[in-house]
Amino acid sequence: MSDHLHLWLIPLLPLAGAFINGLFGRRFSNRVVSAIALASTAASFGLAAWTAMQFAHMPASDIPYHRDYAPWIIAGGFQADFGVYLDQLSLVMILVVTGVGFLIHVYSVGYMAHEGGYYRFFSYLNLFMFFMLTLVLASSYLLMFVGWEGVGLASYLLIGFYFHKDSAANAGKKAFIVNRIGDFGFLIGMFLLIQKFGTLNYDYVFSHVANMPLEGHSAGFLTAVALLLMVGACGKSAQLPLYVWLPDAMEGPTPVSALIHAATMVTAGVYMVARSNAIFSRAPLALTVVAVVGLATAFFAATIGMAQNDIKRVLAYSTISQLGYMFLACGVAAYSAAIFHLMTHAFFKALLFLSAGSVIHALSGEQDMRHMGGLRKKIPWTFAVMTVGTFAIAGTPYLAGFYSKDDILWKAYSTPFYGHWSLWLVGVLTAGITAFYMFRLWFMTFFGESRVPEHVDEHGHDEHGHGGHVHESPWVMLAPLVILAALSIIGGYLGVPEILAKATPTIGGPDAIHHFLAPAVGSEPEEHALPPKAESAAALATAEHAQEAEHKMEMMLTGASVAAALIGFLLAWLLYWQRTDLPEKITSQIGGVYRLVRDKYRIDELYGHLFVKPLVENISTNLLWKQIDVGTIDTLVNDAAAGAQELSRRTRRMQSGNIRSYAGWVALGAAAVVAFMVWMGMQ
Amino acid sequence: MVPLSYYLVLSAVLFCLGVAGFLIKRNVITIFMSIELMLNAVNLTFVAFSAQLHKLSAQVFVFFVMVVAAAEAAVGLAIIIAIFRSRQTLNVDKVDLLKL
Amino acid sequence: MNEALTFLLFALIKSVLVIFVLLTAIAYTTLLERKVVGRMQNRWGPTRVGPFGLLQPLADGIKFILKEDVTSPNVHKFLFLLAPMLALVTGLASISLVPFGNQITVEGKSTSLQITGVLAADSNTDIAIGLLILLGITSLGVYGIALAGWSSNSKYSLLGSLRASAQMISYELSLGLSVVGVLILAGSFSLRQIVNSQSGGVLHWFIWPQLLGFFIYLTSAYAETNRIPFDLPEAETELVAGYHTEYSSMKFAMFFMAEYANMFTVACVATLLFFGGWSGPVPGFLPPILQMLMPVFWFAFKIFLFIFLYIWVRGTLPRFRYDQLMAFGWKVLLPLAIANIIVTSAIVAFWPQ
Amino acid sequence: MLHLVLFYIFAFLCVAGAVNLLAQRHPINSALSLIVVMGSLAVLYLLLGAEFVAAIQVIVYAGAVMVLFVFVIMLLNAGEEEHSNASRVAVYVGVPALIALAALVVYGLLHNTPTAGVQLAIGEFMGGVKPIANLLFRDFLLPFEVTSVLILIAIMGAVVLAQRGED
Repeated sequence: MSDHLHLWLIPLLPLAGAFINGLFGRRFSNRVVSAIALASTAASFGLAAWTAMQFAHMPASDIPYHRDYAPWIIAGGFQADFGVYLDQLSLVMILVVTGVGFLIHVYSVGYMAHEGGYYRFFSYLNLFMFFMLTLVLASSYLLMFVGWEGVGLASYLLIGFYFHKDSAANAGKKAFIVNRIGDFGFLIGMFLLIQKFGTLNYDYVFSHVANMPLEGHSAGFLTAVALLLMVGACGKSAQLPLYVWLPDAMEGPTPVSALIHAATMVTAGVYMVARSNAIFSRAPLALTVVAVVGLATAFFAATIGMAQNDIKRVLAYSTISQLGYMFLACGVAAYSAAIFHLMTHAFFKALLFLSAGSVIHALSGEQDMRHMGGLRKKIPWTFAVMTVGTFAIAGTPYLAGFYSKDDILWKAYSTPFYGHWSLWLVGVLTAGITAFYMFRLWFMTFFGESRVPEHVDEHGHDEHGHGGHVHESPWVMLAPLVILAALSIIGGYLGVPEILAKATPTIGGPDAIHHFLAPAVGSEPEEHALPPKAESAAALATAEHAQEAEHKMEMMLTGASVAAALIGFLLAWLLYWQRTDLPEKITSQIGGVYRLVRDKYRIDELYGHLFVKPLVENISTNLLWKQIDVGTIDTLVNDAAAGAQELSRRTRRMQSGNIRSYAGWVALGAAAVVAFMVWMGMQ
Repeated sequence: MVPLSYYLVLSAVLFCLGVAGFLIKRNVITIFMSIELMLNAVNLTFVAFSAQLHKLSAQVFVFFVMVVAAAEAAVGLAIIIAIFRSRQTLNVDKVDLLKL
Repeated sequence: MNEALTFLLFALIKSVLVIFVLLTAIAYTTLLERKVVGRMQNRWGPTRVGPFGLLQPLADGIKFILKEDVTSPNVHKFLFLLAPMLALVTGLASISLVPFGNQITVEGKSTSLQITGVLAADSNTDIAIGLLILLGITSLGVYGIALAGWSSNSKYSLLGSLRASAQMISYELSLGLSVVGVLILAGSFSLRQIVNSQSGGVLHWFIWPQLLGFFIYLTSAYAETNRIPFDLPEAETELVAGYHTEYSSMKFAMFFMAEYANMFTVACVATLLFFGGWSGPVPGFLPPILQMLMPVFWFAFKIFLFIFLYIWVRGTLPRFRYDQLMAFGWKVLLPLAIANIIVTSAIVAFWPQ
Repeated sequence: MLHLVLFYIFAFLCVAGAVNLLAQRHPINSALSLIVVMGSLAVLYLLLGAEFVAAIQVIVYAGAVMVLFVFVIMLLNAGEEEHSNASRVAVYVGVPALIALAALVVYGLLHNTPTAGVQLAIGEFMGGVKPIANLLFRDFLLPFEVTSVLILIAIMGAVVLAQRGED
């Protein structure tokens, strides 16, 4: 095993930055703080890139590169180590995390320039980087869980960054608690694994899972573990039914929304499922659940997204639905597709959020799209990059989103044994909706006549503390946007399907990313689940034909999805550009449904009534507090105290304070002891 | 040859006399002397056994006992002086505030 | 005549001899002191009684005996009587451990020139812990003074004895520690061993490696014997005569003799530990008959030098103030002694001879 | 034989001194009788062949500790002890318990003791300086160091306790 990779540095550099800023940042100037934060992140990114180069030259025998640095827990037969586990999957992840993370750090320097708690923000951000990288690089589920919880903590801290705002504090709490529920599932899954294998190291677990029989007890075991892990993933990646925390998480500063709640952290669930592909692929039922949940979430969130007016909320819901896509991909055992989409999504969603942030910045904190419009003249750069992002996510050909999303849809349709046309259908529908609400956002923000309120447009002053007139963001914010825009264009060329290979530029040939990721996540489900192909010439011929037919079909489906996107675009164009009066009419027509959707199907209220209220009122208030705490524990304590008092009141006279009396008692005791010893001696 | 038990009985007697002193004397200094007496009795036991078993380590323990006794004497007498300064008496029956 | 009887006989003879010599020496030391101090102060000192006042000590002794023995009413009788005896006994007893020379042989029976010397062929057998016993006896000397002061129920005496006992306890520490260096070098508590280990000429005496130890010993020994410049307990200008204010005639004489006896003990120990005991400055080149006598001569000579030093110091130095005395003992002598031990042991440990 | 005689003499001295310690009403007499006890104990140690311990017994106890006692008695000018009887417990519980204790211990000792006598001739010293030093500075080095710390603390404590307040 080659030891020349110092992977441990990749997470620890940001940690160091976090420590320095967290402990001494208060004394530093903003310049120094940002210097430290950027330096640590940049170094981490550089190291990741270098690792990638080394990785290219590494003999296949060394992959996955697994190394334990120090023992962490040694309890009986159980041992957990501080170790790193680098394979194609985690490599892609660290590149995405450090890269996007670095860009967003840069952006934040401009965005947060006028905020209080500057050092705090960057310290948290670096802390998040540390935990995220730990999560990605961990060599066992346990260490991954540390990162898992850590990112939860970081996101809690950052959502509640404006802790003086109640809504922010509550949003933080909500995120934390909802995540707990998911983590609970994750934990139980890990317990099951420990109970079965006695360890949580990937090597061991995966190798043993791979040759467990697929029927009887072990199948049930695998399904259970997979489902429990899925629960965890749902919590972290905001899938149904645990997605509710993510929209509220937008209370945090926009860079946070971009980094944590769009690009990286929320994808942890996807990463975890992909990482556990060995388990999932051998639990078909669980996979189906994953697929259904993912798809449902995608559709559901997309519909909500249509009716939101807060620009960041729209993006939040689109994030949820995109995550749904990724789960759909996982659910059809197309993990590489999921990771591919994860990557492209990281690019364009970060781009979208950041440019949304830039818009908000320009409007001095205004987030409601109904108070925007006609901004494309005023902030051309933002407009440009936002456009790229919008088209990318809407799935316009030649842009990143198109390739990854279609890849997923195609897999959803075509993957033998898992794929199904219904999955594809809903997927396409969702794609159309996505296109609609994204363009709706685009039109409402940048076109039409300005609906910007006077106080902002002319001479308002705001929490950002500078002149209110609409203004383009500084370059330190625009530069990352441009880079991300470029990425969201070319990012897709990593995974161009064969059929389009002739028509579009590619990087590393068609399906490069799939071939790259194949060793880590398994290229096609055939390998595990299906009978091998026939060998005979005839069979080959039929295979040829099948190939032909498949290509035609794939072409058709791609066309369909593009069409869906186009429809979405046209609809948005019609409603929010041509006939801006139409929306009111329509909504008044279908008022009930509209309100329902606008209020996010009142899911929060539902949960409130179903879980929160009973919990707080019955269990906490009545049972825990009134009965157990007051009723039982306090009485016990008081009675004990009273009893002791009574006892001492009777016996206190022994304590005469006279040494000689004490000596008398001591002598008595000594006599007793000696008597006992003599008696023992006589036995 | 003197049987070991003679020495042991002697030390037992001395020890008990020390305890008796602690019980019946009123003067704190005398009580303190009784404690020293007990310690000496213990030392005698140590030495007797070391002679009996030809084990020198017992005598080493005698040293430790002496060290403790010396330290105790220093601190204890200092305490006695402090007590005497504060209440002009050495009678332990008059020094009994350590109670509820 | 069996061994035990011989031993007893020898022991008896030696004791009588030594005590007689010692008492005489003490008596004449008083004369010497008065003479020397007199000369130092341009006086003659005693000259009347006998030629050069040589009979003066005798006269003093007679006077002491004939004086009335006053015992003031409110004294604690028993202790008042016990105190001077304790002082004198401890003073005299310590001499019994001191070896004056190698063994002598009488009628084939050989014994060592030392009261407690055992009857043996080789002259090296000796009480293994002689020095410790010596220190023990010295440490008992305090009681005489303390009890004297307390029992005679007088402020001056009490103050004097309080001072004395405090002072003696304090300086006993540095006294004991100062000789440890020598013990490390000699590797034994036996005085005879110590002397033998520095035989072979003046250069082998422990005074050279243990110069610091020697001065610490000398200083604290002066304090132990309550001599000037440490004679606070009997500072006549402040408390009439210290702890023996109330004493007269023979009881007083006992204290007097005890003090001088202690001086001799100190001188003996210093000689034994630091100046090679009875061994001459140059290894023997003398005729055998002298070989027999020289050791005793050398020993006596060295002791005389020390006694003279005592007197000289008395004639020269002023008296300490009490707090200075204590501070000096605890803050200067004690640390020095400890440092001396550390350095010596380190050198012995790391220096291959 | 001689051994036994000496033992009886000094054992008697010990007990007599201890009894006298209790009998005397004046602390200084008690102190002196305690000194007697310690002195005769030292002789018993010599009989038991522990010469070094004996010497230390004289130097430390008789020479230092008891001097301290006498010194304090003189300093506080302690007089005869008063007749006060504030503690009935000491009389009604302590004394019987004490007697029981003594009886039990002596009984236990006399009933099961090693019959062998102390196999040492007079003047045969096993507790020389060198072996003890070896034990003390090799096998028991850590306890030794710890006791040195104890002593240091005791010194400081004594100084702090005995000094007058800032008046």
